[in-house]
Amino acid sequence: MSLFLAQLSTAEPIGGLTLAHFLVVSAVMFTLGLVGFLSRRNLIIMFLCTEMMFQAAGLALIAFGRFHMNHTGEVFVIFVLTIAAAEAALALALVVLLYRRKQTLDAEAWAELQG
Amino acid sequence: MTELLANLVPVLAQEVSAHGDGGGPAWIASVPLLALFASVLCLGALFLGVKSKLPAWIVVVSLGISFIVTLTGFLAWQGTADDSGHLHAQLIQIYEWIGMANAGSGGEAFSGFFGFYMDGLSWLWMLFVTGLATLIALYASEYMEHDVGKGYARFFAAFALFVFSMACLVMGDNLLLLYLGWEGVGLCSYLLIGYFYKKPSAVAAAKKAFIVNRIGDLGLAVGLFLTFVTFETIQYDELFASVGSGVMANGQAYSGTWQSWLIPICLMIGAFGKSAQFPLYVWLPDAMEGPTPVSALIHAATMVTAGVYLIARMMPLFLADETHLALTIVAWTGAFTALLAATIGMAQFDIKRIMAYSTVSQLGYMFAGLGVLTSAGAAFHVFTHAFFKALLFLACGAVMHGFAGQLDLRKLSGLLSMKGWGIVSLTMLVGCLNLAGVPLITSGYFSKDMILAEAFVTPNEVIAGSSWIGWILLFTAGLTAYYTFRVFFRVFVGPEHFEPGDDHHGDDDDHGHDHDDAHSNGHGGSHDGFHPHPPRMAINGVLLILALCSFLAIPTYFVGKHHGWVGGLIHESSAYVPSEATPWLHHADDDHTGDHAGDAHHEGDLVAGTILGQDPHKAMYFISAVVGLIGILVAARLHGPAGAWGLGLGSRTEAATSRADALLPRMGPVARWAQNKWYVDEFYNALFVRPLYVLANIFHAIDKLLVDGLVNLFGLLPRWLAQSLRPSQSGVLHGYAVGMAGGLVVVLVIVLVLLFMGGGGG
Amino acid sequence: MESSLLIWLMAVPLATTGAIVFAPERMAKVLATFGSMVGVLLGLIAAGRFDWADGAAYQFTSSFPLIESLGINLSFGVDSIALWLVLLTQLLQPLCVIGSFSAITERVRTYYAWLMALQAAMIGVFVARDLLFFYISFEFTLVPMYVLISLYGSTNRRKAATKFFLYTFTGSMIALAGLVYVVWFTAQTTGEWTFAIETLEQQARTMGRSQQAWVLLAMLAGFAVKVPIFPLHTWLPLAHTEAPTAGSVILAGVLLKLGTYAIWRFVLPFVPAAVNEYAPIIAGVCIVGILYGGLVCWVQRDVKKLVAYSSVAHLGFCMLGMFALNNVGAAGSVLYMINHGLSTGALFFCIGFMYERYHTRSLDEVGGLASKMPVWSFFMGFFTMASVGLPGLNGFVSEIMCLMGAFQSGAADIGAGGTTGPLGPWYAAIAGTGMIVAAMYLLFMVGKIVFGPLREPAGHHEHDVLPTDLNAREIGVLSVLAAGCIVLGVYPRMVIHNIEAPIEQTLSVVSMAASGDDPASTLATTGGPVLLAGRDAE
Amino acid sequence: MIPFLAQADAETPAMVAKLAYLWPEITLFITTCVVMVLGLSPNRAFRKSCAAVSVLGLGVAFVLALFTKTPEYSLLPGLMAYAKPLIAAVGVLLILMLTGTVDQGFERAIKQGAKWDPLRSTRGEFYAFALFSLTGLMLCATADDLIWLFLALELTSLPTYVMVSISSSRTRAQEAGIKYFFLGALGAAMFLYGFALLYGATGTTQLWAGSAGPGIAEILATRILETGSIGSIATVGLVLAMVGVSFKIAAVPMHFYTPDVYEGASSSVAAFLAFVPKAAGFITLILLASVVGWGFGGETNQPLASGGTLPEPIRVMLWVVAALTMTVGNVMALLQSSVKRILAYSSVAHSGYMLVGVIVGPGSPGDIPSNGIGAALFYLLCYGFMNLGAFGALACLERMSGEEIESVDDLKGMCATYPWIGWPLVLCSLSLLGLPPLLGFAGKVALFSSAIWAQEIVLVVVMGINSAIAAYYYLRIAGAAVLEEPGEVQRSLVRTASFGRIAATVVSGASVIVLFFASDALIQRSADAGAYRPSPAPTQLRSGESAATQFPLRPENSQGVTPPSRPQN
Repeated sequence: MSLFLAQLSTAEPIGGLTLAHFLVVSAVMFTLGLVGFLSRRNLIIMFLCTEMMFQAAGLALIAFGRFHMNHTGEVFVIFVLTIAAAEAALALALVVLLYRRKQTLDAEAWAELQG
Repeated sequence: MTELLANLVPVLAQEVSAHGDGGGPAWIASVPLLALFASVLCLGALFLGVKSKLPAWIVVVSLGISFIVTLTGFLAWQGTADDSGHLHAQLIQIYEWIGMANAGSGGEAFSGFFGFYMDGLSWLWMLFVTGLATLIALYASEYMEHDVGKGYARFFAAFALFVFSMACLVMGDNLLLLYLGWEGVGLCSYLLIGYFYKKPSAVAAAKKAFIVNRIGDLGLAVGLFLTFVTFETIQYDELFASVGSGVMANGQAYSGTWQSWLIPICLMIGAFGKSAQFPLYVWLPDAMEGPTPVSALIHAATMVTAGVYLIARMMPLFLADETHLALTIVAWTGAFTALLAATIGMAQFDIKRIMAYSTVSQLGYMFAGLGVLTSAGAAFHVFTHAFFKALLFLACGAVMHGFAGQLDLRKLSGLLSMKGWGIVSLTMLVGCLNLAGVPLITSGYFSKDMILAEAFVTPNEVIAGSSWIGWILLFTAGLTAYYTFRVFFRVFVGPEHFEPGDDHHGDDDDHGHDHDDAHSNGHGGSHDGFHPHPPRMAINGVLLILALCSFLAIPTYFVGKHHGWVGGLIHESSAYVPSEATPWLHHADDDHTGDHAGDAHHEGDLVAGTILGQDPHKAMYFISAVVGLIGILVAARLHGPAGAWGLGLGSRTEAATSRADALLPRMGPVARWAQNKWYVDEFYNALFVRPLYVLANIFHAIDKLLVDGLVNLFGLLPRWLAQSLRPSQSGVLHGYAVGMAGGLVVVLVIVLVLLFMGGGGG
Repeated sequence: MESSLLIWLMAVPLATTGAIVFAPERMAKVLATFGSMVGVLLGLIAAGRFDWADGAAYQFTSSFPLIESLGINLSFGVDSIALWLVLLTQLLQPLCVIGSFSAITERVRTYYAWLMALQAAMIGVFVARDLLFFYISFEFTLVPMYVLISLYGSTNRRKAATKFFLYTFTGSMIALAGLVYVVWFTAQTTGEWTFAIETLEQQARTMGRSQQAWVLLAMLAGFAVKVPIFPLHTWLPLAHTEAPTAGSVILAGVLLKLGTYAIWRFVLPFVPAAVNEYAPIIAGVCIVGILYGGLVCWVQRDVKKLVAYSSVAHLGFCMLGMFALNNVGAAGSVLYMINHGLSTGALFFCIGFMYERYHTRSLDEVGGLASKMPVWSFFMGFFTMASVGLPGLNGFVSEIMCLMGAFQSGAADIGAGGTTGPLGPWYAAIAGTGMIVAAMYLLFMVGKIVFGPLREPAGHHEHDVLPTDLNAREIGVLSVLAAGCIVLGVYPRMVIHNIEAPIEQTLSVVSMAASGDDPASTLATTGGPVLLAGRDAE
Repeated sequence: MIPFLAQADAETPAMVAKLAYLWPEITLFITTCVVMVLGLSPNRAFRKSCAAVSVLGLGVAFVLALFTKTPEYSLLPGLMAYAKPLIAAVGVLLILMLTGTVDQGFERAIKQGAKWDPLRSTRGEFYAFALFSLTGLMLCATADDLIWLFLALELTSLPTYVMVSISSSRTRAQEAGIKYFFLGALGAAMFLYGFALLYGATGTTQLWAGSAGPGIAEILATRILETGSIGSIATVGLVLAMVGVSFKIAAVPMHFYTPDVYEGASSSVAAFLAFVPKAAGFITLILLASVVGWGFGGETNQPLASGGTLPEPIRVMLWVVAALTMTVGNVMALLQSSVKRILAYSSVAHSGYMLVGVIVGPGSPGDIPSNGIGAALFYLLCYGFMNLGAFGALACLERMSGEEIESVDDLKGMCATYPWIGWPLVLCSLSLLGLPPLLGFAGKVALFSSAIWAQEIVLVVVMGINSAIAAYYYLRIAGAAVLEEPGEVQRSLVRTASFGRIAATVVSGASVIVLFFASDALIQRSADAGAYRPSPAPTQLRSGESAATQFPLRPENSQGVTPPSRPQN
């Protein structure tokens, strides 16, 4: 762990905030998203959780971009957002379709295929 | 094609040209080949369904020619004596049967030729084998006539094959060819014992014979291997030369090595199997399930003497062991077997079985003879025994043939006075006299004496307890005389009486029972309509010839200077026990000429044994005569009919009653035990067969449950694994997500641990 | 000697397969017979043109690239041992075809097509001069056999076929790993990744001891299952029992020999040091197999299963001879391969012919056939005797030579003359008891089924096509095999003489490894292969 | 030869230069647009031409792909030239296979007089999505940048989510769609986070040196030479990315969706799923692994080299994943009765086999048998054909009710009833089993060779045993088709109207034999594709950065003189 923090601490502080802070937030977001995905049963909320995980990555990218003083991270984030949007469109269409079929958004209603 | 043949065949051609002129007449090969040819012809007759006596004539003629060829060869050999009057063994090699030509890395060259080694021993054996086989084939041509057709052809095919095998056994120039003959005669024995294959007892007896023999064969095989690794040859001439030089193939001295006692012991085990010595004798009495000619030829006269032949042939190897361990065992086993079989024989009622046990017993004599270093005596006994035992069996067979298979001595009586049975009865008497060793007039007397006397002559220091063996054999001689004449007195003389047996002739359903009318009425106890059919020409003729032969064997004892004619032949063979090996007998070459007194014992301690202080050879003439006569008299007393034929001692007036029957209860369980063959079969069954069968069943269970079970278990493992993994495929989205996330976490943990613990690499 | 003969040997059955597939159903028999007869002819031509004097060298060689980048070629070539086994295959094939005429009445085309394809694959195993070509053929034999068993077998056929397939396939996958390891090792020293057997032979033996041991284990995993060596045999009785007659014949006659041949061809020369080291253990296992297999035979009630278990015992002798690592044992072993193919194959034919008439193989239901089927009984007895090892017939020669080899091997170490070697007299003596056991179970079988009172299954009615006893076709098939048994029993030198050279060649490798004469092998034992040693030092 | 395919000269802007590699993708993209429009045409003939146009587009793309230039600098310069024609070729068969999947009921209704309603038609989108996905796959092979790679991966997978959902009107298709999509998103989030960390650790998204200076590979290499390690962030990033991408190849622990999705989707789409995302995943995995190289494991850790192993943590991870993947896939398949599920699990298992190649790495340069990447890529090709034939046979037959056949029982006697469908199925399943002389065997030998070369002997044995386990269920499939007699149910099965499917199936079935005998050339090409040639990028030389000077741009031992040492097991 010390190695991990040592790498981070070399970064130039941004108003007292170090890269570590951003990364911790990002990691927390990612974990929250993951936990949410695992614990919630509503399809829409589950989807939102994946979005949160995407955005956690986005946050990390931004922070790294600032850390490395280049714009690659930001460019990446733009594309991530695009993809997220596309996924959102897809997700919503699917969710609507499913709701029409079963009148429920409970993910566990869909467990016919198994084994 | 021609190229193929050209590539494969030259090997054969070269070998023939290289070895074809190896010192003897190649045409002697026609002896086994004629028999083989006859066998093939009979087989052809079998397939073609010949329904005549043709197979018998084929066999009789070809065996007859074989005999003539053998005789011619023998006479020719007799004329090849060198300057010193010695006859050398002839080596005739036809082609290389088995062998590795080049001694490659990690192995040695070896070769087993299809070739013959003809010395006195082989000639002797071949003469009586071919001679007797011809006679017995002739006998069988009549005896087997019930079965004319498939059974008849089958019988003679196996019969001829037997002669072929026996010829290979006896004439073979190496141990491997001997082994071929050895197993070949075993096969024929198997086929012929199982001739009445519908009878489960016959099939079982055949199987038993083969398997028990195989136990002995293993000993022979191991002996063969050991001989080969020790001397790097299995060919007699080379082998005997090596043994004679006392040097093994690896250049070290042979004497005193562990092989020097182990090789004889292994060979001895082989001999025990084939010659029905304790503990492997149990198959021979059962072998009487076969047709009587078979019993006479194979299980009395020839095949069972193969063990004697083997030991006689390998005598140099036996003598090379200075401790004489194997020979001592041979002698003791022989004596013990002789006694054991005689005791059993005394208590049996089936006359063929009595003869069978008597064969075992007489074989015991021969082994004892070999053991006490009188290979000449053993060979002479083989020779005389071949005639009189064949005679006895054939006479019994004639009885069996005539009385629809009746063999129980309690149910037959007074055959001598029945019409047409005179020759059988008289020849039977000749046989009995020989077996009992009636002095002077029987060849059996002389051959037995030779063994008995030598047992006493051979010092106890050389063959441990040799004189004890002599006493045992002497006692057995008395027993032999008793049980032999027990048969004669009960069956052939006395009041006329018979009950026909359950005929078990007849073979295949598809050929007719044209003889049924002859005695089918005899079944069912009453024999009003049953007429015993007395033997005709062929049977009577053969019996007479054999009886004559058994007398003709007497003078041979007195010709030549080496214990008679047979001894002379043995002297010119590997079976000869050289005088260096018998220092106490340096005068033995001419002992019966009476010129051996006063010679100093220049070999120190070893002194020829005596019996009651007398020269055994002289004393034995009297002692054994007395013992034999006592046996006969006891038999007459217990079983003899009233009147002259009972020698005035007997009192029997009915078929089944006698003094002996009255005596039996007083003997307590001993008689019952003897009657039940000392329960040896039961003992073997309990000790070997049952446990082995149980073991086989256990193995079978293990095979199913454990070996295959493990395999199936391994087959099921993936399935079980899958069953246990299956819940993970619950179909629920969350479950999958948990799996993925959990997997990720596990992977991360592993990687981080590796990263911080191992440090290296990434 | 370059020649395309071996290609023809493989191509003819393949072409026959193709012809059968596209020809009408009724032509299948004819085509298969014709194709297999042409095979026999080609086999004879091969035997005629083979230079027997130079039997150790690969002859009729030819080679075509298959996957050159992985060093795989279709290289053909036979030495005299392989040629004998090819001849065995060619001999058995028409017999199997002809022997099946009356047994196979449904899906005839499929049957003969697969039978011919099987022949091609078996030939491929023996003529391969490339390890992977060998392996391809070796594996491909599974498919036709699987089909033959599962389509034309008896009641439990699918299970038997699957077990056969999976068991042998599992083993051979591991063997493949071992073989590729050898290739890798060779590539390390020569820098060339090749599956050519000659090259591999040269290099593989320089592997270190532990490497050799592992490769030995891997190869045995594949080949010992095929042989099968106890305790890897349990697929065999099942497969034999369920297979159709010709299937059993080929299984016993040739397919099992693929395992023994592979062990001879690859295990011995590739890992000689390990072979020397572990030969006692392998031989011990073989001996257990001989006795165990024999005793299990004795209590079988199904005659086909009995003969199947007898194969376990018999091939135990064969492997014992091979692992005696001397010329007598090896010659006996090779001879055993041929002899077992003839006599056991014939026994399966006999049983098959009986089964066609009675539809049972149970010793409890049928017996005493000597009175009903004398000709059949004659052959049954004859081949039983060949199997028992009766001198004068083929089985004896190979059995006695295997035992003699085992006996000799190592006898010198205890002062008995003979030679040094891994085994010793005790091995032969104990294995020799297998001869007694063989007599026990085989005579038990004959005693039950041939002799004794006639027993026929209840409700048995005469076969509508076949006569009570064998017909001329069946007699013909059995006669050919019987003639083979006699010829090889009376004049085995015909084979032995011609296989001495290759045996000598292989054994010299093995014995060099045993004595440590091979310079490369001593180096390998100390420091691993040259290149690796160099690299490790960097 | 073809002017616009020529290599851009020095003055050409980088983006424009890159276009030179993208002609197949561009062709596909244009085709996609055309197909999308055609699918909406009220004219039936136009609508029906969607498949033909797609195939045509793929054909053109294939031809163009054959002329793909080897990039001036790339860690795996041959990859593109190999992957693109392969993708186009298999793509043709996949499109043929997809014909007749959607809109069947709707078209029938139109025939019976229903009104054309563009909102109800999915045909255009369906083909378009398939082509998009194939385009994404090709772009994966072209990728030299994490952003590019991310986009390509998403382009590959997003359309497949839709394809699964609309492939069948049954609820199961929707269920499959939802599972696939949600779990796919989860996986995507993982590798995205991994990419972010990789970027964070190196400050660049370029995989290797390019116009913007040294890439991730060079920076990590420098770091290894300096500190002996790529650092924990990069490691975690790599691991996250690899695990996330494992979803695409259906490797444990990301495999759970596979059987459900394949079963729910129609057989044709399942065939598509078994190849396209898997190929994308493998290409990504290979690219990710290549940035650290296979030069580790000896006494000296040599970055950007081959002949050793991956860094130990990553090797262990992939090792465990590969072993588990094969085992789980094969054992789970044993229990199944649905052929689609069997093939799904077999697809999992085959990913495990191919992972062995990735673990092994490119081996010693110029030594084809040692090239694990080449073997994996070759196996991918083999798998593409075998898998197509197997799924294709299922797609060719349906019940009278119009349902696709699915269970093993449905296959009974297929070789007798429909030999042209049955035999390809048998051949393909035996090839999947790895039986010689079929294509799968060649693939397996290549994998075995490389794995033995890399001394991954335990893995080889695991693979061997797994092949044996797999034999059981492949035999079940082949056995049912060849050996069993067709019953009533099986005789009542009818062929689907789609000719394309049968063509694709027959071609696949034939190719597993034909390509076996042509496998030499294919293996050579795949070995070229897997050749690992790190070399200095021109920009790096110009920039004169310390990292670049310290970095051994042409390591002596990567030139094939002496392969680096590797541990002796």
